[in-house]
Amino acid sequence: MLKAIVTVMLKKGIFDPQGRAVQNGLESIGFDNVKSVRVGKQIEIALDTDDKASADASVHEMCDKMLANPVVESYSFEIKES
Amino acid sequence: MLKAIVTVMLKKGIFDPQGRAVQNGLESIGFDNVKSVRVGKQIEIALDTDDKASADASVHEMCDKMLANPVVESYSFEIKES
Amino acid sequence: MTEKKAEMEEKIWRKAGLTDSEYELLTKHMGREPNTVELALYAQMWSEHCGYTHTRPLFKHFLTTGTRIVQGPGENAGIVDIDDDEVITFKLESHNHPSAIAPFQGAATGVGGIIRDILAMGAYPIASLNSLHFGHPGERGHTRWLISEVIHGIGEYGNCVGVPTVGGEVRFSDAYKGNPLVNAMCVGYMKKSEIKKAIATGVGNSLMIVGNLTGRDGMGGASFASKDLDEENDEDRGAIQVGDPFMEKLLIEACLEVFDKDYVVGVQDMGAAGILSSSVETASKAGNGVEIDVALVPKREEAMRPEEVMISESQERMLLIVKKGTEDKVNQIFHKWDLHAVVIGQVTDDGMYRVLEDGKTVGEVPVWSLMDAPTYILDAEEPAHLAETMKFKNEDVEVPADLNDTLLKLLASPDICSKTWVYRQYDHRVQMNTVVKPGSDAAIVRIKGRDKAVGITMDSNGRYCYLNPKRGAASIVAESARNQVVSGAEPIAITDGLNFGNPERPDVYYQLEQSIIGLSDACRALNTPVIGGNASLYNQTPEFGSIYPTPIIGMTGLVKSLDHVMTPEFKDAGDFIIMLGETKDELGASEYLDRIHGLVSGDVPELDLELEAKSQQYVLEIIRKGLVKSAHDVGDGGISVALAESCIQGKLGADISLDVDVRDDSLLFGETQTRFMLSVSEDNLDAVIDLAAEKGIEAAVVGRVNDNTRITVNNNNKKLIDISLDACADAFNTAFDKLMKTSN
Amino acid sequence: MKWGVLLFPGSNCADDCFHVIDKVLGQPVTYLWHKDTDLGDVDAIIIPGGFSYGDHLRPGAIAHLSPAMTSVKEFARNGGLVIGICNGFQILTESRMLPGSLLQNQGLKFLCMDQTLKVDNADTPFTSAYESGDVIVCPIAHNEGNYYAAPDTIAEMEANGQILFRYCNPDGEVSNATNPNGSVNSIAGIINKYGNVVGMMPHPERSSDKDLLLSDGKGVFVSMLKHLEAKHTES
Ligand SMILES: Nc1ncnc2c1ncn2[C@@H]1O[C@H](COP(=O)(O)OP(=O)(O)O)[C@@H](O)[C@H]1O
Ligand SMILES: [Mg+2]
Repeated sequence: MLKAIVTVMLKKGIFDPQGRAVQNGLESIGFDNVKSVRVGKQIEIALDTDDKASADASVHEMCDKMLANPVVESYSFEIKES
Repeated sequence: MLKAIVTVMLKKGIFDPQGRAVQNGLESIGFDNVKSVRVGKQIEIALDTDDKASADASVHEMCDKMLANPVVESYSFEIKES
Repeated sequence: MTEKKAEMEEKIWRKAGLTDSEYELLTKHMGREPNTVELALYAQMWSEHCGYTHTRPLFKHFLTTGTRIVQGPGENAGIVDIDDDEVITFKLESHNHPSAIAPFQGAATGVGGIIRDILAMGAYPIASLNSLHFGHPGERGHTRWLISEVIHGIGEYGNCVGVPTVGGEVRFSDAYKGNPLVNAMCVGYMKKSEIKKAIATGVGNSLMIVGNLTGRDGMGGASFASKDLDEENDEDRGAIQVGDPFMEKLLIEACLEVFDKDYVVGVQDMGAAGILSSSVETASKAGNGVEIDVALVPKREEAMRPEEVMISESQERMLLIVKKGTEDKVNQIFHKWDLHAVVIGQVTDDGMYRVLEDGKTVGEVPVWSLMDAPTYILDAEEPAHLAETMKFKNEDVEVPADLNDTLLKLLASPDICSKTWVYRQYDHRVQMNTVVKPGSDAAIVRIKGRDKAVGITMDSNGRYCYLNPKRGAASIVAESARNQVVSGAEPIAITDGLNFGNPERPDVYYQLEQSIIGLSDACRALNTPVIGGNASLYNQTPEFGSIYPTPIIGMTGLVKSLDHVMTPEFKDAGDFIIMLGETKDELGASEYLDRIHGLVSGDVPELDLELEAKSQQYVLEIIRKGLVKSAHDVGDGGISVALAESCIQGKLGADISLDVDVRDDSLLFGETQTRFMLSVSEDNLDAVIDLAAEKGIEAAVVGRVNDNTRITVNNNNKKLIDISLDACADAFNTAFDKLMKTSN
Repeated sequence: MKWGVLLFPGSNCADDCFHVIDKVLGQPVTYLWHKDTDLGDVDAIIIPGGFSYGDHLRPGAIAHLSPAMTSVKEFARNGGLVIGICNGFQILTESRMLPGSLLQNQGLKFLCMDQTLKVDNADTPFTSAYESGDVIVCPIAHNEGNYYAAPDTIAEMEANGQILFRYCNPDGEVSNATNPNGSVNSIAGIINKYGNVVGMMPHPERSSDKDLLLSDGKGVFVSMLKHLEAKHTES
């Protein structure tokens, strides 16, 4: 059993209104050293396999096909034993 | 400059419909070794400080006050140089 | 790289999207060669999207004035009078290209953009609608993804910004497979005294930018929208704008608060070509010049070049022209809403458009020349397919053996079936003015505190326009107006969205020109002037070709009293059903031919605009007199579908018998124009029939509403349809859900 | 009897609530601003629906930390009537003034429709105009209305009669089939232990104006008014 931890974030340069709202929110309650905030998704996928290489390939494919929209998002992931 | 990477997930035991939908979606396009999926948030916070200890304390406080709702969510974070 | 491409790239103006002759013209205007900033200004302002280079000459056909018209085309949105010194303003806008690439954001920012047009008029946005066209889902998971993302995007934006989405349409044809259409419409309300204009008067007055920060979003969107959708656009993809409805909501509140004061002389929203087009347009209207310092523009990104700042399409921004000396007061109000209002330049008296960076001039061209985009009258040639499709005869198809089954298939057709799946995702009740929610013929939105309301509709029929652009386009206006009158509204005016393929193709230009003529004819006959619109050309892909010619009509009407509000569902068993209008042997262009026989062929049904106007006046009159219990137009799918819809929504059965000498399928499914189906109580039957006779309208009492849960249709004593209400309801109500669930 | 409608950036239904109190109930009403801690002399507070702070992060996550909410808590501690509708309910759970939390709808879609509700407890200041068991029509419009609380919390609330409304079908039957969003026990609205703070996802204000052909929700405001008037004559 392996576990893939996929992180999907808006690409750099693409406006992240959620991040900005969180930043303003944090500032308004007194956190004054916040330079910037970006909010993305973390997707944890439990995989029924022990083969890291094939898991790697298939998670890549999942990201390209479904988990991230390459027009606006970029992704990264790591694969762990679980 | 430090960067906090905060992960907020629904607590174990709370049904995650989004995770289920992603899992179904992945299955429908042919990924048949997906055991389960959970979807959460990743929040990247750039902090205007170099003091790791104080950063740690303040990110803890951010999470408790705003970034996570302890009734349904758990959080974890790490602090990196950026 | 092909040789042709290499050649294209050597000339910088070509890369910017300008032709050799356009380049020559602009150097003549300037009296010298432009620098990169200046070239970018022309490239944007002279694109089809901003300059209407191909459509402007055709607008002369439109009727644009009338007794209720306060503002015709030329402002951010048109304005019509709804009595009592109150007006409504409305417009539609396409977001086809962005939605094809990033459907969620593309559709969302489309909603946001049109709301700002309405806000720029000084109005409070009271309703949103959308017209959507997709390829058939089912075969390609991609299409289902597009549909669900577009609808999600519209919902997220509209719901958050707090403007109810009260109606629209969703239509399907493979003509839209590669190039979906997403047109959004918004309606605003204000008092006559509150009207604002997009004008930069008063030399020395300040230009202030309000709302969002400026980033590299939608870079070149205006010229991008004026190109084909093809593989080259991969690099344009970084350009996708992200909408922030929360910001927009604050912008609405803050702007309206500022408008209440006496600080603002002009307002313009920032749409295509951002700061540039908004400021050029306001300056040109006043005959003034402007100067803008890009260094003063609050930015989200670093190291932006001057031309990037000028043409950025970052969302949720507006330009205000404010009286000198009131800047701080304006800023205070925006500050209250956690927004900024920043002076970026001023109105000048020299007629020049001057771009500065840190006080240094980096571009300077005459304002008029930017507004003076060259226009093109191109060759028109009848599309080749018409010779073939016009040959269609009804005899080419057989009457289906099982008419009950045919009716069920039509009720489940994605064009006809219930769109609850769609509008359940839209908040259609916020603001508490929605009297008739989506699912009826027209949405009815009341004016709070008054005994009146507006009817709002959006309609199109690409198939009709493909088969007969002129009559097809006229039919859409007629249908829209029919939807208004059956809802108790008197049609007032329209806004049009011209969605077409590449106008440089003679057959597409023909479609464009003929559609505009058809629209214009109908608008004259029905007295619904055109008060604004939008053009989206180049809707085609190499893989799927050109879209159907798809003019989309947004119409508003006035409901003079809430007592006049009418809906299509049958109300009570025992009521009489009345058919208005003659039924002809017309199958051409119908949904039935398309869905059942797989034929997109034939001519569109005849349309007698004089009869149409007369019939509509009659229907409105009997509704206003309180003689009618339900009213529905007969549209897609013909009499049987109209009947079934009134039954399904009223949860009642009906039994009708006609007496018409046409084929069974023409009778049941044909789309002869200018027909209505009413239900009236026994008490009012004579009054309705007598008035019809008086007005020369064909009216037949065809049957009654009942509560025995079946729908039956007879013609010439032959039973054609005998089906359970439940079966019809199931087909109609579940089709869209099924469509979105089928996996491929 | 003065009512306050608390306004956050992104509140959408504030004007609607104001309209109902002002025009339908005919009572004095004022807006309260999220940045102010002074609530003035209001006798009841409505936290309206909408998307405070764009619903970014979680609905209510940013709003509940605003200065006005500190005062609202104080107001409630002193027995004042507070009702949170839709986003207002979310803000009240985020601020822990009400137990539980509102998760995303199980169907993952925003849902706007006219919903039937069963009145579960008509013996409160917010529901006295109804009878227990009444079925009313009250529109819903939300993306995060899936009420969740830990099982022991739910058991306690059920035992205390803290459930005010449940989603049901037009015949008043409560079942999974009539639960639009996945809420535990079809919960649509709840009240706190002390009986003065209510949160509900459905919009009673949207069914309070007969011109819109819906008026079942008006009972909520009428009940509150009755309670306030009774309290007023007592003192
Ligand atoms: N995209 C949409 N958004 C909102 N409402 C929609 C949408 N599509 C269809 N509707 C609503 O569904 C109902 C039926 O639409 P349609 O079949 O196009 O009506 P008609 O043929 O009378 O013009 C209308 O009330 C319309 O407003
Ligand atoms: Mg209709």
